[in-house]
Amino acid sequence: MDVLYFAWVRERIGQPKERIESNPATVMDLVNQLRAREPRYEAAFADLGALRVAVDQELSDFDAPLKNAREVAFFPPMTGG
Amino acid sequence: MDVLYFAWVRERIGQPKERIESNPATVMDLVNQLRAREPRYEAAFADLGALRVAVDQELSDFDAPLKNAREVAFFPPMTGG
Amino acid sequence: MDIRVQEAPFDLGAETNAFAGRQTGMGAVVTFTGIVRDLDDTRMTAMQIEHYPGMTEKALSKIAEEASSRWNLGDILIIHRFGRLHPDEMIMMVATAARHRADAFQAAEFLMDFLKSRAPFWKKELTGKGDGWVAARDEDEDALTRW
Amino acid sequence: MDIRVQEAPFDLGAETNAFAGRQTGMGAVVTFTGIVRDLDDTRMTAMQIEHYPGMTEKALSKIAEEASSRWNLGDILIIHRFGRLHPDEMIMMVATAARHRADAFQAAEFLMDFLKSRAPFWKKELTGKGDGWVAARDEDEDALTRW
Repeated sequence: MDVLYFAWVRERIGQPKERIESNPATVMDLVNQLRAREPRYEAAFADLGALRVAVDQELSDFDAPLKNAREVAFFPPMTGG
Repeated sequence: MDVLYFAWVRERIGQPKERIESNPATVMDLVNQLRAREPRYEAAFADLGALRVAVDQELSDFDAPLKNAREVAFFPPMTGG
Repeated sequence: MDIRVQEAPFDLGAETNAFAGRQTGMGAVVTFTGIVRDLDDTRMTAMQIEHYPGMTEKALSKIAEEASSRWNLGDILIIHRFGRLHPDEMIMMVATAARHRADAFQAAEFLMDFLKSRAPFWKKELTGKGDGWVAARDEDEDALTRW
Repeated sequence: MDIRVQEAPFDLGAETNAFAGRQTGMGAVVTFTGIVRDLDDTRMTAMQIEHYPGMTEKALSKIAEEASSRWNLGDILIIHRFGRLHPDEMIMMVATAARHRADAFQAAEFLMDFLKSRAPFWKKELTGKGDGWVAARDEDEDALTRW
């Protein structure tokens, strides 16, 4: 599964994309695995209220299942237009 | 005082503009003077609900006074845009 | 504020670029363009637009000033044609510029609602079978009550 | 429906003319243009726009399809840029065509409201004193509730 980061999430984690070989059951499980890795992940995921998540390029929720997901992306609220 | 007609009011009366030498006190007095003239005026002013009036190029009412008015215009509801 | 009442065609794209280009610090530009169309399928060959020279300019200025006082705007452009127009020709345009999009949108809608029912223009549809004045629509008059 | 996500500038006037020109039987065309501006007077020198390739196009298509299903529209155009832009450059535009003006206006406002908060773009302001990500505004999120 590919995990993508955008905007300040990308900056805090220090990379735009990485490959995860584990199989987390939900987005929240993935977040917890990442948080346990290094302080930069903990900093990026400190306030989930300030984050949005997309699963396979569709906006999703932190309790969404990740079965068969190929791509998960984390980013701050969008500011298009 | 100049009296102007637009759209189908102009067509019914048969002219775009004429000069009135009388001094009607209100728009309604002017309408009644015109109605008394000829059938084409009566036809044009048959239904005042279908007409609008401007006094000196400002939308006005049929009971508006005409003291010092230089220009009165009659026309159907506007269809700009 | 730029208000033009003219018989000649205008170039929507060139006017829009020029309008947007002369704004400073405005984040939002909205344009509306009205196009001659045969909505009732009456095979309209042309539209004759009559107006009230003198009052037209005053009425448009008044409507634009009212919009400027209600919303935080950078600028307003109104172009309205008269004379004989053919299907698919552009009748008129408005453009508004504002710092925020809500002001630009609302002012443009306000301008259009008042232009429809308070600016002295009248439209006549010319068809092969006869000509007819376009009647004012109740919903256009009703649209004014929201402002 | 024409949706473009691009780094290159676009010509607002040319796009507007082309869009209006390819409509048939549409009486109303509305455009919205977003322009880089320094609202907070932070002396912004540039704006860096990041997006999520792949998801961006999907999100814009979904928003445009939703607008098409809600209003009686002839066509929709969306152009949104990414990369480094400077003050007074155009960031994006939408255009809508409809038989009646209310549909064209409402669809354009709907597109903008959803583009603001549901299309994966992020803006960073670059200034002499440091850079900062533009925060989403509560009022932009609130604007979605009206639809």
